[in-house]
Amino acid sequence: MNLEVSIAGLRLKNPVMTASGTFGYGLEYAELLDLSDLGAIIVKGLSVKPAKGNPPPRIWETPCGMLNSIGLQNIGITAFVQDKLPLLRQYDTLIIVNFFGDTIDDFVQGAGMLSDASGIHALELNVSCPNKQAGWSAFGTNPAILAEVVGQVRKVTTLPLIVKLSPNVTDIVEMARVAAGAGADALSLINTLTGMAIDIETKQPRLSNVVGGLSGPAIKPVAVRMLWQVHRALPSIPLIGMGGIMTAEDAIEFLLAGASAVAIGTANFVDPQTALKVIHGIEQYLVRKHVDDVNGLVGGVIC
Amino acid sequence: MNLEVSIAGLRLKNPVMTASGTFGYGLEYAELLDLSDLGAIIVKGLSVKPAKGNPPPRIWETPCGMLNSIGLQNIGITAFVQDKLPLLRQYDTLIIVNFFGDTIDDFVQGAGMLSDASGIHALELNVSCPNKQAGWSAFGTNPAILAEVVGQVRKVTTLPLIVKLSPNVTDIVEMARVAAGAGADALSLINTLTGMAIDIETKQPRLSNVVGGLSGPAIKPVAVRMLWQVHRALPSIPLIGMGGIMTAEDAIEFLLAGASAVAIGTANFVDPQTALKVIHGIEQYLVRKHVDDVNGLVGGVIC
Amino acid sequence: MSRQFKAKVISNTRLNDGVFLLVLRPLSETFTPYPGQFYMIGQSGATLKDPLLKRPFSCMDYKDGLLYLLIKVRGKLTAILRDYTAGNVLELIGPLGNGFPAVGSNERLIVAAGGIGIASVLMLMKAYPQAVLFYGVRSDSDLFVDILPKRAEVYITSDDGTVGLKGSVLQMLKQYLSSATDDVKLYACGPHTMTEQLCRMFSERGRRCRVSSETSMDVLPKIDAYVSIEERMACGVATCLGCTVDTVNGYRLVCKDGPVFNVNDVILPQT
Amino acid sequence: MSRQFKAKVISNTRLNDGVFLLVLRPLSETFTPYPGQFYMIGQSGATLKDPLLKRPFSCMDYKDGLLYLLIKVRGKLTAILRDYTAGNVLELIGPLGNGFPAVGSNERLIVAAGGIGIASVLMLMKAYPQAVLFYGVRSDSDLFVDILPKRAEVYITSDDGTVGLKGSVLQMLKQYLSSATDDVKLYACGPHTMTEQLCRMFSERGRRCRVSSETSMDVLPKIDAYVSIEERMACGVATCLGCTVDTVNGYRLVCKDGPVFNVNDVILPQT
Ligand SMILES: Cc1cc2nc3c(=O)[nH]c(=O)nc-3n(C[C@H](O)[C@H](O)[C@H](O)COP(=O)(O)OP(=O)(O)OC[C@H]3O[C@@H](n4cnc5c(N)ncnc54)[C@H](O)[C@@H]3O)c2cc1C
Ligand SMILES: Cc1cc2nc3c(=O)[nH]c(=O)nc-3n(C[C@H](O)[C@H](O)[C@H](O)COP(=O)(O)OP(=O)(O)OC[C@H]3O[C@@H](n4cnc5c(N)ncnc54)[C@H](O)[C@@H]3O)c2cc1C
Ligand SMILES: Cc1cc2nc3c(=O)[nH]c(=O)nc-3n(C[C@H](O)[C@H](O)[C@H](O)COP(=O)(O)O)c2cc1C
Ligand SMILES: Cc1cc2nc3c(=O)[nH]c(=O)nc-3n(C[C@H](O)[C@H](O)[C@H](O)COP(=O)(O)O)c2cc1C
Ligand code: FES
Ligand code: FES
Repeated sequence: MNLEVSIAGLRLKNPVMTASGTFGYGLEYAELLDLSDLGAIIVKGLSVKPAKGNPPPRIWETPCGMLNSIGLQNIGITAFVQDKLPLLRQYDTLIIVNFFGDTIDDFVQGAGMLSDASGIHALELNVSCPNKQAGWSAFGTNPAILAEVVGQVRKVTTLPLIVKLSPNVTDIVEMARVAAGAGADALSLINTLTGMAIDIETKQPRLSNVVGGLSGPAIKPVAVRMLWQVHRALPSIPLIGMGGIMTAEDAIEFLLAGASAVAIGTANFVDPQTALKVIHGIEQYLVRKHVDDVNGLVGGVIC
Repeated sequence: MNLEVSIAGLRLKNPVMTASGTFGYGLEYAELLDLSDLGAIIVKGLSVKPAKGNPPPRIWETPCGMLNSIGLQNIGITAFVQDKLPLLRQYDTLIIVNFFGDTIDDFVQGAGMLSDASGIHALELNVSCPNKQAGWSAFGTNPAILAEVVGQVRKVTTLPLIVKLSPNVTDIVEMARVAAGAGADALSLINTLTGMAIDIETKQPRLSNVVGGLSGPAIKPVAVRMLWQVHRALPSIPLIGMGGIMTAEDAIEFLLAGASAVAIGTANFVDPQTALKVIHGIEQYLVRKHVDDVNGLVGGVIC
Repeated sequence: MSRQFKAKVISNTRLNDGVFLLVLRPLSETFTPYPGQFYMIGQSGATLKDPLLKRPFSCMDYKDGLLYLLIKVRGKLTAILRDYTAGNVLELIGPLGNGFPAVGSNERLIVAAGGIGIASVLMLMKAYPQAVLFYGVRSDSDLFVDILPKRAEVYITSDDGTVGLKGSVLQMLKQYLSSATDDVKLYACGPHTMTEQLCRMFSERGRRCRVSSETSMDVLPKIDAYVSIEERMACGVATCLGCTVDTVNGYRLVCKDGPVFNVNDVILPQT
Repeated sequence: MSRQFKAKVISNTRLNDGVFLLVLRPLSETFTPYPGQFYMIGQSGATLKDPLLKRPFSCMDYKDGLLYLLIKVRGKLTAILRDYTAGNVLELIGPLGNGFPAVGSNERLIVAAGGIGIASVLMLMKAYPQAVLFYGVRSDSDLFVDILPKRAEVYITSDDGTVGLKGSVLQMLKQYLSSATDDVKLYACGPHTMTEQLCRMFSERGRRCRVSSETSMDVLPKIDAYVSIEERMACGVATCLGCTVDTVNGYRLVCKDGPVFNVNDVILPQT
């Protein structure tokens, strides 16, 4: 049976990755599972300079989901490349680095630094964090700005370039088309939906940043829909599906909707073994359905 | 203690309504609760001609939410005015009629017919159903078309006009501004998020219409966020908040975020007493917090 | 008296791996259910939101103020209910729906049940002791005869032959009917495939279209056939408009216009 | 041996209206916890998604291979756990965090616990039998003395005076310390307000800023004070970056760098 998939020129031993920001720099979970079993690890979003992130409280659980306003806290690209990457490289899995900038120049500089490092297999461009300062969201919601940032980054890197789309848009297909047109080799979707919760006792927002990103099973129907829409409109660009995947059944839904691979996010917190269980469950499903190649599922929804 | 609120010139005995499409034409629940206890009833979306809606299956439960693709099945304005309205009028509550059209002319004709009927207290213009044919969503997502439909309807009715906004947009504040500018007296938000689910055994979508509207607690964080954004940007337009309200605590979150009233949707299915429990719970909260007017909560979030 | 009430679990008996019998005592006065009616049932206490919606379950029996439900584990809620024990409290709305129409004095009542469908026809069997039951199960362990009225005339089939005759309950029913002479009222409840086949066999259209077909019933006296239809439900009380079934009279709601429909009315989806 | 494991409920004892003692038997080999460490705990079986995330609970005790948790009902998960009975299975990750640093041989250990905070200091009390405990509760019924080591030196206060001295445990502690002469190591765990006050009282900065203030402790010998900090957690293992606490060294994670922090390091939010 074949579980191997290709995305943007990468060959993944299986279609299951861990989503950025939910698996640290990977190493934190090395004690609990064999990282080499994963299709790929997408590390926490990095920036040129280390970032402090937002003040606490930063998380709040909502019905079947969670809000986070981490605000892209990270150790910076230099520290990652020096301290984490050499350790990560020892595992037999692909390393995808999620990164962002505050300005287009920042994005370009970051992409350049990451491209110079060795042992990084692909870049995931994050234009879709709901926790940054006002105005930043334009990278992920304004088509012209999206085209600009993707195009500029494309020029400075030969690594496979994945663009991670924001779901907080009217027309996800348009954003996908723009990103693909500007040079993305693959797309990740979805990032978190912008949400908010209020403590009615103190009348204060549950997050110090007021708004945060909603993730987890609650958003899965929105994620599956967007993935299906983009796949239908742009069948040739590979998609990495994510948003609320807890089980193999959830992952298969994304594959059928058109994802070539999936990423496990919030579920890692609930159960760090989720990715492995999902890989195993996909395998069992293939056996049960007499399908001998996981690629046979991709886009297989009948409608 | 005062529970009365005013919205768009209407005086509601309390700020709790039932949301369109989740309470039928009101009468179905008359056996289970006293409709006169409600602040208002917003009836199922009506159109000039009766509409058949989408083929089954039409609903699917998702984590802490549900997808529906009813497709605005309704008995038509004429039948409603003749058969339902006379019965509904007997209750001491406000009747708000949610309506829609397939074309702008349809919207205008419907608004005209409803304005001629007696016993309707306000209209809720529905431009935000995710279950209509392709292209229809432009009413709720394209600012120019939204302005046009609201403006045209405004011309033919002197009833208070509430515009119900779609959450499937990049910039909810812009849509709110456009609707207000075109003559809306109040805004309802949010309608459902567009979602999808797939049965991995049959590989078919769970809904025959493929996509449907996601409602219930899952979407509450998105709804609270949008409501807060609109209230902050346009503090003078009254807002009716909805999306996942199950308890008084949820309702109070919306009031603090800036809603002048709330509507109970999916929760009616779970427990038809929800609206009454929410009214009671708001009362208890006011007592506990020593607030003697519910209007004192509106927009009270501290941030 | 309200159609919305809470009920306390009196007992929960595991009948096989997946099926259990739940006996409930309503905590307030309730309406008496008719055969074929159902209840919307959910967990009590709105603090937990998964599963969110209530689910429909047939009233299997109602006696001495106790409500009997026969439930098969299918997903989220049924898995939770399986683990309920005496003292747990549930929320219900019901009885709902139309139930089976009355049987005429000149008619012979024949009942067909497939698998867990037995839950919806038991009250009917008790109301009409002369009724004949055709009861099909997958296997021995899926057969629940203890719950049936003692004197009932029952014909049993199983898919694997471990109990009763091996084969389809509808084939046996057809054979039985081919020798029948008086007018028959047929009530059936079972899995989707059974309902579908039944509609094909007994509807006027079915008979017209398939005069020569193996499954058609063109030789018989008058058979007035009804099936209980399953569709996903959110409200159970005709407000969500979710539980649509297509009929010759247009879309109808399973919760309000059904769950029992005349086979002549139902238009089954093409598959 | 893994830090992720399942455990079966051996017993669940209700100690008062809102507090219960859960005894668990890990179903696989686990690491031995240090005083002050915690576990992330969630329901077993990922089919139900509300509550979604695991929650942190201190290891109250660990003996004979059994894990003891003292839990107070606060919201969704704790309400579910309260109703757990012998045989229920939970999923855990742990032991996690740094726990309390070791006590020097020339130091006197003083422990302060407020309410349910007692759960996090009990192992410490057992490890250092000479330790003195200051234990503040709201009321009589919140006091759990049976779980304490028999010979421990304990000073009790209650808000309403129903047990021990009426008043604040920190006031009593302060009074006690004002007559102390040797070096003191202070470990504390309690509600947010207590933690905060403690940081104010015992941090270098606190002492500097408030030499004249009522709550400052400027008269004492060396007091090396540590508090256990609570923050919302999603992962417990430093991957979500959710459990931030501000310190003089920048943001730190409660799950990895804590939950125990030196009072000199913590920067409390202004409120
Ligand atoms: C009028 C009526 C009477 C019924 N009577 C009984 C009965 O007496 N005993 C019994 O065991 N079952 C009965 N059912 C079926 C029962 O409603 C479903 O088994 C139940 O809803 C499954 O809930 P769940 O949370 O366990 O499954 P879910 O987790 O919701 O879903 C599991 C599977 O069950 C299917 N399902 C979900 N909801 C429904 C629904 N409303 N109708 C049909 N299929 C559904 C889904 O398609 C899914 O594949 C009846 C259904 C109807 C419509
Ligand atoms: C290191 C650590 C050790 C702890 N040890 C214990 C213990 O031994 N015994 C005990 O009873 N409790 C302990 N707590 C607190 C416990 O984690 C919370 O009571 C629990 O998370 C509440 O879960 P819930 O689902 O019942 O409440 P929820 O429904 O999640 O929320 C109810 C309320 O609890 C608060 N809350 C939720 N999560 C947390 C959290 N992670 N930390 C603090 N407050 C929270 C929320 O702000 C909310 O107001 C500890 C917390 C931490 C951080
Ligand atoms: C705590 C947290 C931190 C995250 N950080 C990042 C990040 O740094 N970069 C990024 O692109 N996405 C980030 N995400 C988004 C996830 O990668 C993922 O797209 C999203 O959570 C939806 O998937 P899920 O529902 O499975 O979690 C973060 C999500 C969470 C919950
Ligand atoms: C079954 C169903 C039918 C609905 N029909 C309508 C409708 O006819 N018109 C409309 O404006 N909104 C309709 N809605 C949207 C609700 O009024 C409400 O805006 C939405 O469900 C969010 O609230 P909730 O999460 O509390 O359900 C419908 C929602 C559901 C679940
Ligand atoms: S279940 Fe809602 S209309 Fe039938
Ligand atoms: S709980 Fe996730 S980083 Fe501490």
